Amino acid sequence: MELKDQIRINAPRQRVFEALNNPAILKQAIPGCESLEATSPTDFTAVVAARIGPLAARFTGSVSLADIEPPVRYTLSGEGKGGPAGFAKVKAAVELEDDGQATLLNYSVKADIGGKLGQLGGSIVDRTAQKLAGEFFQQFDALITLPPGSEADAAATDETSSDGPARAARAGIGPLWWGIAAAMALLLAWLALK
Amino acid sequence: MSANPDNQKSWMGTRLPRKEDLRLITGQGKYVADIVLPGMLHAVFVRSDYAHARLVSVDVSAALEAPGVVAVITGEEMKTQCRSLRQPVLLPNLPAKYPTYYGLAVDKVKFHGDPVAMVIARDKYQAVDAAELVVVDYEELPVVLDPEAALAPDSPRVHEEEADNLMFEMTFTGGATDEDRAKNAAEVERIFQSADVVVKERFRVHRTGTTPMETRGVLADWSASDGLTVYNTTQRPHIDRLAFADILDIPAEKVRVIAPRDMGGGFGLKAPFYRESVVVAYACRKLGRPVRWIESRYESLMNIGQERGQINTLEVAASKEGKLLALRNRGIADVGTGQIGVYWGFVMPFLGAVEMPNAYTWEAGDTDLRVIFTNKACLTPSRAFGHFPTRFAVERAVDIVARKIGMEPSDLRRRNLVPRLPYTSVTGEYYDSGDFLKVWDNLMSQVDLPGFRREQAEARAQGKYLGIGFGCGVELSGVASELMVPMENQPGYGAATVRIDPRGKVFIMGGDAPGGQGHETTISQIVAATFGISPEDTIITTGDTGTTPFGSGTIGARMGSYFASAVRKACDELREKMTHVLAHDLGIRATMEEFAFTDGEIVYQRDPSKRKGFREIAERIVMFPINLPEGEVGGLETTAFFEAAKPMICFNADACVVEVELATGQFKVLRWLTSEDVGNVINPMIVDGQMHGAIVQGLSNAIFEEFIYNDQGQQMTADFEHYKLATAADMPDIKVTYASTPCPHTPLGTRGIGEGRPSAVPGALCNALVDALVPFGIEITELPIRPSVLWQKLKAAGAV
Amino acid sequence: MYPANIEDYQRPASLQEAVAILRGYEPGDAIFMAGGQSVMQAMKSRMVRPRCVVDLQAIAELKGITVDEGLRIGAMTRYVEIAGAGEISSANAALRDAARHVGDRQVRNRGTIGGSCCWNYVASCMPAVTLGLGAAFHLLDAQGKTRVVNAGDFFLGPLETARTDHEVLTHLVFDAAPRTGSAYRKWGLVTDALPVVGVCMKVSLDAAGRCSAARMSLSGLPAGAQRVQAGEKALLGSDGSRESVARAMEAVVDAVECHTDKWADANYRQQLIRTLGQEVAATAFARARGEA
Amino acid sequence: MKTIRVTINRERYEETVPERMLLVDFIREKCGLTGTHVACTYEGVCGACTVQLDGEAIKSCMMLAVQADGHAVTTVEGLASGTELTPLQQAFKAHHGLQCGFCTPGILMNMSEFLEKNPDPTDEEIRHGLVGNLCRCTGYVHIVDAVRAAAAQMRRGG
Repeated sequence: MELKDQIRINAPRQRVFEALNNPAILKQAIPGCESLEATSPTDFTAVVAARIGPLAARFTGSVSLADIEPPVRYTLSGEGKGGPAGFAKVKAAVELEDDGQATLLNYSVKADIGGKLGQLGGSIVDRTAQKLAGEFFQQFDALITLPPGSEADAAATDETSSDGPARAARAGIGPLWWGIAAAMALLLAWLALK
Repeated sequence: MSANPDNQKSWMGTRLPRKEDLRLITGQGKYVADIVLPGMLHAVFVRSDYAHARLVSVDVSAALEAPGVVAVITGEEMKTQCRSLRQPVLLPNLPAKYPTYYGLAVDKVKFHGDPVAMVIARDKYQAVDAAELVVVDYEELPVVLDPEAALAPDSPRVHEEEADNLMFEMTFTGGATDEDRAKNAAEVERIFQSADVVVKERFRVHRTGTTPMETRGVLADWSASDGLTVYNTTQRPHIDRLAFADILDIPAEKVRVIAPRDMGGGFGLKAPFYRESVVVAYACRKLGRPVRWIESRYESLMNIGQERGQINTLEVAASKEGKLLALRNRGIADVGTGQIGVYWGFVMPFLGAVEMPNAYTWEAGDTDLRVIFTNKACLTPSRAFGHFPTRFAVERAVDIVARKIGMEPSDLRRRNLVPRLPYTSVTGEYYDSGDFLKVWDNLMSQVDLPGFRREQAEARAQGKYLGIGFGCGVELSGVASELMVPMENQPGYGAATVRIDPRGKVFIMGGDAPGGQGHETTISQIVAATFGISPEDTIITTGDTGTTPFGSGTIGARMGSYFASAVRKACDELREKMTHVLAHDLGIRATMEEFAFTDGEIVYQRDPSKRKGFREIAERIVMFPINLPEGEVGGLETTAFFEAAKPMICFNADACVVEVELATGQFKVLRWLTSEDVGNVINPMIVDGQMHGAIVQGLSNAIFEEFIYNDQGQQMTADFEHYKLATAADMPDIKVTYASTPCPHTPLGTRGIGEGRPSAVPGALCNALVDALVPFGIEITELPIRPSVLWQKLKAAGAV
Repeated sequence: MYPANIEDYQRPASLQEAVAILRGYEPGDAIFMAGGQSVMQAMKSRMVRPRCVVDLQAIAELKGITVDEGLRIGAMTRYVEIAGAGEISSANAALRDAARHVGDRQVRNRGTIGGSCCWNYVASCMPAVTLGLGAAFHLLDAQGKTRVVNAGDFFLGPLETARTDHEVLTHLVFDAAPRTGSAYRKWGLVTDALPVVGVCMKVSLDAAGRCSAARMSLSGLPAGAQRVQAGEKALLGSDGSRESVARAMEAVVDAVECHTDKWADANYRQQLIRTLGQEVAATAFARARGEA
Repeated sequence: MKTIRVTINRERYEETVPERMLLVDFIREKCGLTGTHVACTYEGVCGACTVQLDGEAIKSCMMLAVQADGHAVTTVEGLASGTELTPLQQAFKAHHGLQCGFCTPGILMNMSEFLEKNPDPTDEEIRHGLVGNLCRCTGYVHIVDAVRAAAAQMRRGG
C-alpha cells in the first residue's frame, strides 16, 4: 500500500519539526497510543491499543529513523507486530516546507502487511489507513496550534524530564508516530475485515 | 451367494450404483479425521508469516507452559533427530537441483506458510492457543518471486547452497546430444522461415489446482513392539512407508501406512510425500502416544495444491492450407521452493512439456523448459499434471492459426489429428492405440457447426454474442514403468492380490489408495464378470501396506489400465486353478476356455450338465485340498502384476458454447459436449462422473481460482472467500459421449481415464470466448479469464 | 480454527436483560450474537476474542415483520424470512432482492438483517440496502431509553456504526410510500458471493410517471455502504428511460471512488455501476408503476 | 463450561462443554457423529458441516454448541429411518451423486430441507440451492440429477 499526501499545518516549520520530535505530543496525537519508549537514540517501541467497531487489539511497533535533516526531512522505517495476526512494515519519507507562517508537510508512505493481517485485509486497507492518517493529522494540528501553557503543552514539557521519550525528544528525533500510525492503520484495516 | 440374473458380461459396462455409497450417504464413512485412538494428542503447526527470512530464534517456552501442551517440536530437533526428505526413495532419476529440507524449517523460512514448529496438546483448541504463544524472531531476506528475474546472476537465492535458482532445464526435442539438438533447432528454424503462417504468443497460466474437499490428515501411532502405524491421507501408501522408514530410521518392516478407505478426494494433491507427516510420526514415536494432525483449509491453501504456474512462449508454423508444421516452445515454470517429496515441483512441468504436442502431427518441434525456484509454496501435482498450461497454449495457438488462414478451427484440428496409431510425438511420447478421427467425428456429428454458425450470425445481428470452442487432449492411461522409473524412481506396474474364501466370496487387495473414484465398484464389476458372481460377493481392500501388494498408488489414471488389468490377471490365474481342479474332479480333460463362469457356477460348455457351484469349488480347494490334480496344492489366492510393454493413452475432444455480454464481459457456458475414447467402459456412470468433475475443475481453474502472491511473497488467497471455487450455479450441464476403441494392450480393453481430463478445458473455453467476439478480434493468452479481463479487452478493441 | 477462550455465554430472554449483561463488561469484552454468520468468522479467526457472548436468539420481540404505518422489521429477522416476505411492498422490495442472494441457503437460514447492519462489514449487502431505502434504526440502551438513528447516520465506516456498546438494535422501520419502488442487484465473481459492486435504488413517481424522489446506494466499495446523492439528484425527473438512467449512473461513477482488487479493477467496477444501475432502475421503476 | 441439552437425531444429549466449542465439534467429538464434516477454516463457505437445526439447514461450524442448547439437530446419520433410505439418499446412489463423499452429508442435509420448501424445483433452482455446498469431484451434474429425481420420486409419494 502506498500513501502520499500534503498537509498544511498552522505552525511554523521549526515548531512542526520539533513537535514531530516530541513524543509526548505524538503520543497524544496517535489514537490509542499507550506507551512510547526509546530503546536507542534512533529506535523506539510503542504500544497502541486499537479498536474499530467490535474489534480490539493491542499492537507493538518498533521504528528506526534515518536521514534526519532538521527541520527539513527524515525517513523512517518501522515494523509492527500483531502477534499471531501477523506484521506490518512501514517505510516513510517526510519533508517540510514553509508556507507563509504555516508549514506544508509532504509525506509518502509505503506499507506492507503480512501474515493473516494482510491476507484478510483486502481492499479497505488503503482507506482505513488514510482515514487514520487523517485523524492523526487533525489531532496533531490541534495540539501543535494550542497556545503555549495549555494542557497539552504542559504535559509535553513535563514528559521531557522523564526517561524514554525525553531522550528521544532531546536527540532531535522521534516521528515514530509514522510507523505506529501506519502500522496501526493496517492492523485496523485488517480487523475491519471479518 | 446372490445369482446374477443376466449373463456375466452384463456387469461390464453397467451403470451399477456404487458399493461405496451406502456408508457415505448415511454418515458412516470413515475419513482420517474420524479415526480416534486412545490417548490421542492433537498437533498444530506454527507457520512462517514471511516468504523469506532467517530464523533468528524460535522461543517455545511460553507455549510449553500453556494448558494441555505436551510437547513443541522445532526444526533444530527435526534436523538432529531425523534425516532430511532428500532420500533416494523420494528422488526422481532426473538431473535437477534437489534441495535438502527437513520436517520443519531450519535456519531460514523459504515461503509464506513454511512450517516452523509443531505444538502438541491434549485438546485441539488448546493446541491452537499454544501455537499463538510460540515466538519466532525472523530476520527478513529479499524475496525471489518472479521466475524470470530469479535467473539474474545477482538475484537472491532461495536455496543458498545452490549456485543459482535454476532447478531444472531440459530440451525435449532433437535427440540426446547438443549437436543433434542444435541440428534439430536449425531445421525447425528453417521450417519457420519458409512457413506461410507463423503464430507467436506468450501464454501465461496462473497458479491454481484441484483442492480436494478433505484436507490432509495424519494420525500416527507408535508401539515398541510393532513400530509405527500411520493413517495418512495419501494416494501412495507403499511409497510413504519406505519414506517414513528411511527418514525416521525405522526398519521398514516396522512401518505400516494405512490410507483410510474413505478419502475426501486426492486429485494428485495427496500423491507426494509431505514433510508434515514426518513431524507427526516423529512426535508420536518420541512421545509414545498417538498424534493426529488435521490440516486446516488455511494451511492447505497456503502449502499445497498450487499447480499450473507456467509461461509458455509458443511459436507455431503452418501452411496456408492449414497443415501444422512445427512448434517451438520456451517453457518456464515457477516451481516455488521445490520441496515436495517424489515430485519436487518440477516433475509436473516436465511431463507437461512432454505432452505439449497433443494429438497433432507436427513435422518438427523444438521445445525446452526451465524450472525456477522462487519463494512460494512448491508446486504440487494436480489433476492434468503439468499440462494444463501447455495444452492451453497449444489449443489456443491452433485456433489462432486457423483464424489467420480463414479456416474453421475444428477443420484445422481434424486435418492435423494423428490419423493412425501407434505414433510417437515430436517430444517422444508414445501413443499406443485408439482412433482420434473417430472421436473427433463423433463430436462433430453432434455439433451441427453450420447450424451453429447461422444461429450465431442471427444472434449477433440482435446484439447477442455466442461462440463455439473446441479442444482435444491425448491423456496418459496410467504411466508405464518406462516413464515412471525415470520420472519418479518408482515402478508403474499394477498389482492386485485376489483371494477366494471358502464361502465363495472374493477379496481383492490393492496397494493403490482411491479417493472417490469408485474403485470398489469398478473392481467388483470386473471380478463379478470374470467369475460369474455378483458384485456384492466381492470385498475390496485398498491402501493398507500391511495387507496389500506393493503398488505405486492411485495416480495418473492407473485404475482402468493397471490396477484393473492386474485384478483381471489375478482372477484368470485363479480361474485356471479352479477349472483345473474341477476338470480333474469331473474326470474330464478340459482347458479353462472350455468352462464358463456364469450365474455363480462353473459350467463345462461342451456338456452343461457338468457344472459346479463357484462357492463349492472354492470351498473344495481351500478347505478340502485332497485328491487334487498332480502338482496342485490347496488355497485360492494369488497376486498378479500387470505392465503393458509400452505406455498407453486415452483421448477426448470437447466442444462448448458460450454467450458473452458485451457491456460487462460476463459470460456463461451454455453447453459442454464431449467425445471420449476411454476404451472398454466398466461403469459408464462412474466414467461420466469423472468427466463432469474434471471439466468443472478445468472451468473453475480457468475462470475463478487463483493463488495470488503479493510483491512481498505473501499468499493472499488462503480461504474459500478469497480462493473461489465454482459453485453449482456457476457451472453448465455437461453431455459426455463415447467413441471408444478398446485398448489392445489391456486384458479387458480398458483404459485409465480422468486424470489428464481437465487440460483440454481452458483452451476450448477461451476458443469459444474468442469465437464469440470475432467481430472485435480479441485474443486470450492468459488465465484466469474473468469477466473484468474480457471487458478490458473489449474496451481496448472499441467494442464498448 | 477455533475461537479463543470464552468465559461466559448468556442467552437473555428480554431486551432489558440483554443490555444489562453488556453493562457488566468493558466495551468490547461482551459481544451480541445475532445470526452469527459474520461474528463466528471473526471469532474463529480470532480477530474477535470476546469474554462473553450474549446470544439474542431467545428475545421474541426482536423477530418478525409487521406492516403498520410503515414496514417494521425486527433486528433478529433472518434473510430467509425477508426473502419470502409477501408483506414487503414495492417500496422496499430491494430488501427481498438482497436477502434472496446473501451467501447461500444455510447463511440465509441464520443470518439476520440487524446482525448484518450492526456488523457493517465493508462488502455486505444489507447496510447498502437499508441505507438506500432510508431505514430508521431503533436502538435501546441499558436505561431503557430508545433512540432512532437514520440510516445515513447509522453507518459510520467499515465495522463501525452509531450503535454504542451498551445499546441493542431492536428493529428497523422503512416507510412504504405509494408509487414507490426499489430494487437491489449485485455482482460477484461466483454466484451470490459478496458484492464486487452492488446497486440499490428507490424511486417515487409523480402522476406523470416521472421520478419525484430518489435514493441510491452502493455496496462493495472500500468505503462500505455508500449513499450517492449526486446520482439521486440526477435521477429526478427521469421516466426510467435508459438514457436518463445512464446519465444518473454516470453521475454516480463520477461521484464515487472505485478501487482495484483481485476481483476487478476500478474501471470495471465503474462499468458494473452503470450496468447494474440500468437493471436496478428498470425494476425499481416498474415496481413503482405497479408493474412488477 | 456450560451444560447443554441438545436433541440430535431424536436422541437427547446432555453434556458439559466449553463455551467456545463449535457445534460441529460437539456433534463429531462429543456425540461421535462423524458424518458431519469440516472442510474450511473460519470462513464457513464449504457447507460440508451442514446439519439441520430445528429442521433448517445451517452450517454447524458457524455456531457455538451452547447456542444449540434446547434445540433439535438432525445430522446425516438421522436421515434414514433404520435401514430405509430417504428418496434423496436413494437418488444420490442411483444417480452417482457423490464420489469421495466428503461434501455429501452437507448436501443431503441442505437439499432435504430445500425439497420440503420447494418440492418441484427447476434445475436452476436446484443449482442455486446448492451454492452453499462446494463439491470438488462431481462437477455437480449428477448431484443436480439426483435432486431432480428425488423431487420427482417424492412428488409421486415415494
